[in-house]
Amino acid sequence: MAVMRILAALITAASVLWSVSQPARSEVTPAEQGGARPGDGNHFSPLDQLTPANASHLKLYAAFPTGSRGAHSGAPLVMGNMLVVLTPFPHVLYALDLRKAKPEVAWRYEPASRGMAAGLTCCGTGGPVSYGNHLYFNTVDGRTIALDPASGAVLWDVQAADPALGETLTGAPVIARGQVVLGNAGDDFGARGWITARSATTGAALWKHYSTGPDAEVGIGPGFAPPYPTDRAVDRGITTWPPSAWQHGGGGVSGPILWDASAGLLFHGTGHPAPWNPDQRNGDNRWTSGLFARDVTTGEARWFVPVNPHDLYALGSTSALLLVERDWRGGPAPLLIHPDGNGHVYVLDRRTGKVLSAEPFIPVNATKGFDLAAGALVRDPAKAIRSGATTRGICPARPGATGAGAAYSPRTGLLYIPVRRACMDMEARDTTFMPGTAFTGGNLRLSPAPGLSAGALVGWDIAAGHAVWEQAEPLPVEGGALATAGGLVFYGTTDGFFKALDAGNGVELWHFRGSSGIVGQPISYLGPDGRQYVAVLAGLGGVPGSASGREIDMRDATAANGQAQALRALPPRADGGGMLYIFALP
Amino acid sequence: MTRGRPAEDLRDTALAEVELTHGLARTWQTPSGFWGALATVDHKIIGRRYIATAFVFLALGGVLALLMRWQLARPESRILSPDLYNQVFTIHGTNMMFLFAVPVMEAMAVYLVPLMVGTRNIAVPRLNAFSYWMYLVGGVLLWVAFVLDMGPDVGWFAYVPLAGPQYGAGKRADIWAQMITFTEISALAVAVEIVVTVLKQRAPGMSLDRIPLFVWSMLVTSFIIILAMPAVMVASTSLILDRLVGTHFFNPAEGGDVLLWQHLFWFFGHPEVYIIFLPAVGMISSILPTFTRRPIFGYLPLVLALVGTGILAFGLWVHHMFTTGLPRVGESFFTASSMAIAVPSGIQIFCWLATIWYGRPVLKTPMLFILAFLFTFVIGGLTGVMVASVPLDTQVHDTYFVVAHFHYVLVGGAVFPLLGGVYYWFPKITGRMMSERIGRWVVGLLLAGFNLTFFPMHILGLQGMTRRIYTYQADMGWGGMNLFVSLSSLVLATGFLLFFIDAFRSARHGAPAGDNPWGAATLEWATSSPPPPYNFVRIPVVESASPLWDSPDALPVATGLRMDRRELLVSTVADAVPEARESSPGNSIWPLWAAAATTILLIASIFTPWAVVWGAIPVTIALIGWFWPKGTPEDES
Amino acid sequence: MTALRCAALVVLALAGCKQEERAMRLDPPIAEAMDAVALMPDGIGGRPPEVHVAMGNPYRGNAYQISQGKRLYEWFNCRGCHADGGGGSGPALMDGWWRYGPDLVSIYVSIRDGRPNGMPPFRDRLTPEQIWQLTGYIQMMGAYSASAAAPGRNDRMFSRPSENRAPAAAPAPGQP
Amino acid sequence: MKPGRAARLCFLLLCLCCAGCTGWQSAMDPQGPAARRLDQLFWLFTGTAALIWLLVMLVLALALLRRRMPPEAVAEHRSTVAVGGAVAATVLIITGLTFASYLATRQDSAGHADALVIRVRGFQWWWEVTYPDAAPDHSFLTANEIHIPVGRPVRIELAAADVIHSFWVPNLAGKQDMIPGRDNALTFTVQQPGIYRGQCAEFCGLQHAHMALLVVAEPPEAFERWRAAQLAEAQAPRTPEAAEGQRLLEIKACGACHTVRGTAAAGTLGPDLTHLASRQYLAAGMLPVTRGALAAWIADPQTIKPGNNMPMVSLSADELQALSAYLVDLK
Repeated sequence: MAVMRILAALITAASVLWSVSQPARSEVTPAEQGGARPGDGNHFSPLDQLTPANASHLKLYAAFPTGSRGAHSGAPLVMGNMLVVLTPFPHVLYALDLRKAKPEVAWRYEPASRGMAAGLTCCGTGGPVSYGNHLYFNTVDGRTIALDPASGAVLWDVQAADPALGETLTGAPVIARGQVVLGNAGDDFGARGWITARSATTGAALWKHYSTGPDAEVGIGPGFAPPYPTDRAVDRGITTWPPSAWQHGGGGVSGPILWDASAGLLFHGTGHPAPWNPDQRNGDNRWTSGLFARDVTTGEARWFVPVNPHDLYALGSTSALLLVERDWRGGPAPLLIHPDGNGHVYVLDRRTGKVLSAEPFIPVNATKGFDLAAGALVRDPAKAIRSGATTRGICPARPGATGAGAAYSPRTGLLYIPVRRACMDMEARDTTFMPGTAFTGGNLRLSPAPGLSAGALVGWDIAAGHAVWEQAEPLPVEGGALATAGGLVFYGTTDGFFKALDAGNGVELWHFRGSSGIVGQPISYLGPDGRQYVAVLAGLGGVPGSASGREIDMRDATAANGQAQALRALPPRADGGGMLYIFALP
Repeated sequence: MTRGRPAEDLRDTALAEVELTHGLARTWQTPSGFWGALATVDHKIIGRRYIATAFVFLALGGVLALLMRWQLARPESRILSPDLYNQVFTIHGTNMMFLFAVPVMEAMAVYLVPLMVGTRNIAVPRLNAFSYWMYLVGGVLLWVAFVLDMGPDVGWFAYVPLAGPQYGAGKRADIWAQMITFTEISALAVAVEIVVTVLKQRAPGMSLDRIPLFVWSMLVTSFIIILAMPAVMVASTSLILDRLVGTHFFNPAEGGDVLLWQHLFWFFGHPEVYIIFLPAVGMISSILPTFTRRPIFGYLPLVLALVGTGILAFGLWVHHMFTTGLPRVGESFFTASSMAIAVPSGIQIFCWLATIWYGRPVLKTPMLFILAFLFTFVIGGLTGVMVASVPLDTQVHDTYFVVAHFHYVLVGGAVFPLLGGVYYWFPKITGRMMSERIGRWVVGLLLAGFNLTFFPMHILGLQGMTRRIYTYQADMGWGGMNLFVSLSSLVLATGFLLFFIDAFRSARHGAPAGDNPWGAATLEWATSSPPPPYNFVRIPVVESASPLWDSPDALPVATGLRMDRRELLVSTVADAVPEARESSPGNSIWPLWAAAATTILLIASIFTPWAVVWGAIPVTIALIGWFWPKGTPEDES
Repeated sequence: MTALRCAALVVLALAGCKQEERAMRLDPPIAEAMDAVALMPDGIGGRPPEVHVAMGNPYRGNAYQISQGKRLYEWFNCRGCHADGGGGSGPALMDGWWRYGPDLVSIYVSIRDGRPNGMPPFRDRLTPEQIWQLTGYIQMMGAYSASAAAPGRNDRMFSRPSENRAPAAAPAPGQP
Repeated sequence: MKPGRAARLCFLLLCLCCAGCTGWQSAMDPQGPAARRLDQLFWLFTGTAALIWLLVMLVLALALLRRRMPPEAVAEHRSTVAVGGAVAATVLIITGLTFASYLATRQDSAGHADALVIRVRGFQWWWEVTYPDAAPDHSFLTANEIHIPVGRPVRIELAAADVIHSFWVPNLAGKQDMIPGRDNALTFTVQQPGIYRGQCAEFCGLQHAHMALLVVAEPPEAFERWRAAQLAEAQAPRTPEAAEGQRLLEIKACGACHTVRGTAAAGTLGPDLTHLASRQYLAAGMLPVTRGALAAWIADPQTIKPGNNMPMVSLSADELQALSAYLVDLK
């Protein structure tokens, strides 16, 4: 057991989400994680030079304009002495040389873009990842590209998703056992969700499994052991839908994909079923809005947990996932932590998928608590959605109480959840499926949850199942959090602040005000000079970005699916351009 | 009853007959010329205009009915496009209800009530003039819109959401709603005038139990109007607000309710039927004694039946909504109340039968119309009992059965007595008799044409023919009967045509009528035909319910009114004891200007809600002009 | 006097006919001719087809056609990206700012052929007549003064003041 | 009184006509207990009404024709009693009829546990019919034609998608409105297999006249066969021409509004066409489903049903041929 724990600690330490850094470190990294974005989703950096004691001295070290006005939602990547930044669609990939006094562009790569994909997505893209000597990234218009990090030369370039069908790639790929694993987005366009693995060396397709449809296509076979018995029936991906509805049923794999090397498993969530209007898709709508564990070599499903079955509010289940090793109620257990858009932190035993606890981290009225035996939330019938009717005051609001950016620090044992605290009025309307056009059938009006600020960063005690502290924000926190071994939590806010909190008690120690809102994921890395740096991409773009610009007319309460209203307090954008900020101690 | 007053130069007590009539005529006359005609407040002139206008609308509505019958005569006929057909049936219904049936009854009252209660002019006569202009504009608005291909096409009931902002494109439904506003304003104005006239201006001695039954019926009708019309005004205003300002009264997605419209509309719409029907039965009760040569049987039960109908009228609007899915208890309640209305109707019919039984019937044209009324209305009343039953209504609602039913009630129950009334009072209004010979043809053609047209519709309805369809398919098997109905409607139309011809001809060339050609008993026959501008030289005093029969030689009169000023006698509500002389307003052009300003406001508000703000300015100016103090001396008690 | 009244009536009649006429069927040759728009080389602005002019701009200022356009806007998923005119992943349509110009032809072509930044083509989903109806509605949405033919609110959740209440005006710079 | 007599004669003649009335959309040819009770109630009311009318007319005739006596007060007093008696009789009759109405529908309001539930939604101007099922993939959509098994209670759940419509199949039951924002339902049982026609009974706009539906009552086995057939995906094209038709359906505007399960056409704005040819009529009762009628309808829907929401899609003669060949095969 001890060996296991040491190994786990090593993995954690080396991995690092956003941290990878010096060559010395990457040598101890297991080959499979090859210094690439590690698969545990913890957003934890083992670096400890920055501490609560010196955080207030942090200074801007460098700023690099990306030249894009889109939503900079990804994370930069540090690979060797290179810092790689992928700008929003239409993409440009910049490789910055960190050995210079100030980062300089070593090379840039601009893939050809299919403009029509811009209409299919609102909110940016994932970051690049590295594996071995290669650099991989997804483009919104559906391509996965492998580059030589030294020169920027293309190694392979495949069209993995078809924008004509409404499919896009908005998440970062994950590298697992020599495979590039990626999933599509496009639930709002009725694109059928899938996850696929391609060879890291050639880009050749290895396997592809869907989130709806017959068992064979979903990857459900003899090895599938769902924790709740209803899902043991055959072809639930068909029988839980009206006839043929699964063919354009959504369930995209646009959220994080985790890689547990020790178990050889991939974990991922699936997006919401399409359309939003639940009356047009009666049934449980398997396998959307739930969590999958899949075998890495075949993609076969091991278990599935429905998080939001028959997802009334189209929340999906693609928010943050974290692999956490810690004691659970008396003994060590491999846990999967999932703060979901429905406002609950799910704690699962990742070997079986059994839900160990689910506690709300924001005020919720759409459901009335979690039934552990059934493994499901108890819905409030007063908040049901019916086609043609308006349901008022549903909390939390779509797109969900949190995004993909939660962080976990093994030092404090706390989970750091960036939170949106909005409620909504939702009206479901019949809609018709036309490939490439929005397939939603819902109108939303958002407003801040009564009596609360619209956003917050919540420090959550996993074992106790409640918040320890929270840092209130006037606007929803759209970006990710980063926890560091030095005892800090970094996150950016929609109104343009980049903050450092004391990871233990949530006290704000330092902040920086940038020129644009931050929806990106911060990283921390050890520079070639041995100093610890913190980097984040700023740039709102997308929905929040347009709300402060000309593209949205605020007189329409349903503009941008109602989110424009939630962002009413957003100050006008002084400079909409994206920036890479790097901070360090002077 | 002669009131002792200190002699004064210009009072009727002090003057000779010739001098008095001259003086009165000078005081009450309508100046000749264009502006004089526009400024008049004489209830008889306005009443005549009202009646004539209403009959013009009847004729126009009848033409639309024939158009519909033309279209429906054959299956899959393409004479009218669906768009035009929808406008046609909407305007037919709207026109007949709002521009003919209600106004014509009120028009008859405007003309007759002051004469029947023995006063010189209707109360608030300028409002009366104003109400006519509003009515005229409302009607013209509807018809001009129709001619311009922007006539309402949502049915006279204008159910939301079809008439709402989303499904009623353009200004068509707005025109309907504003037309409602015009006619409601005019109807409410007349109702107020009649209530005041009846309650406060009755001739001395005309206590409540001596009021002619037509006046009673108009009093009850006016109260129904005052209580029911606001509901439809609220409804149509809400509709306009929904359509033009974007309120959500009828939007279920924002907490509004589609059925709210139906409740509001029928809370008015059902009493509306009695607003049309009660004056008609009042006419019958007033005509019948003349042609049976005896006082009406059961005066008190008849009055109670009128009042009872008036009260019950507000308790059964839901029977228009039996298929909307109401709770069962509610359905049973409204079934019971809807059927209960048959009781007062029954009382009236039995009393009339008894009157005929004990009288000596004289089968002149007005009497023939009453017999035609009894023949058809009883059928309509009985089918009314059928549609009052929830289970039966679920089968016949919105079918031709209902079309047949309400035409039996409205044409049989109201138009026949009305035409009888026209034949009866025509000599009073014009001084000439209508032709008795043509009159008999008219009754015959109307009765036969009506029953042949509308009776088969009962069966068509039961065979599944729904209302408001612009055509039907040949394999439905409705073709034969529809053709029969369409041909019969020509007979009916011929009857109406003959009536109009007779009326036109008689107005010029009819035999001159004396003051009281029928030998009737009520006060309107106590003056000349047509009556002078001041109605009565001296205000008669009433000592019985049939004053002209009980004092055949000369009525006692009340005196003491001045002749150089427009003075009326104001009497107490119950016993009609004179209590004051009051001056009645003289001719004024301001009601016309006020109507013009209101018209601008209402019509412009179809296009922009700001019209309500800016339009208020001319309305205010017109009203200031209207009410500007004239320095006339205070009323004397 | 009479002549004046007649003239006024005629003017009113013409206005009324144009605004309230309900043409439900476009002859196929006319429909085809309606599709022949001449677009400027840069894809912005152009000349409407001659038949459109000859028919007196039937899709502009006609209440029925505009309300048909509004229904198509609902039915053909325009809301998914443009919301109720306020925009989303697609630009706002009610703010009076036009990426490709405010004229009918630009809007028509945007719908029919799509635009490079994400607007899909509706050529194979709508007939020319329907595209014209939609064009008329969308142009009205972003016009600076409310037309008398503008539709009222829909029977659905409130999103914004209805078209006949809210002529588009560019929101003040630096809003909200 | 001649015209009156003529009308009376007419009335009798028409009554005779009625007795022989049968129709596939007629309240006078009831085919289930609910409609039959209404029919009995109707005749009860009609009989009573006819009797009353004849009585009134008789009294009227006597009153007009009787020999006159000098007026006497005693007779008037007696007549007060007579009138009072008539009024009392009216009250009694009305009370009786009210109770009869109440009793007639009492059974209908009782719940039926084993009722077959069908959801019908009214659109301008057609009917969407859903057969829900506990297993969502066993539910399916069709349009304008409702199949029901005989002998089993059927509960029709009614809703409206746009304006108010009213569901009325007179041979089977009374009508019930379909109102936006409200839920209504209608329960009835049919005992005779047969085809019954219904029509929208609430004015709903331009094509209110052409909004018909058929109720096909069939033996339970036949119903189950039909149901199973409806659940299947669309018939694959069997000829090259039909295959071309399917391709056209997918690439032309058709697929944006109509669904044909098993093809790329997945629109939900218009009726589901997956089993179009299994239905008897097209366009809510306007045209029979034949290849010619299909071609005519697609070529020019606005002439056949002016104002309906189906646009005139420009197609060549060959394309029309192919499309109609495909559609007429969608059994």
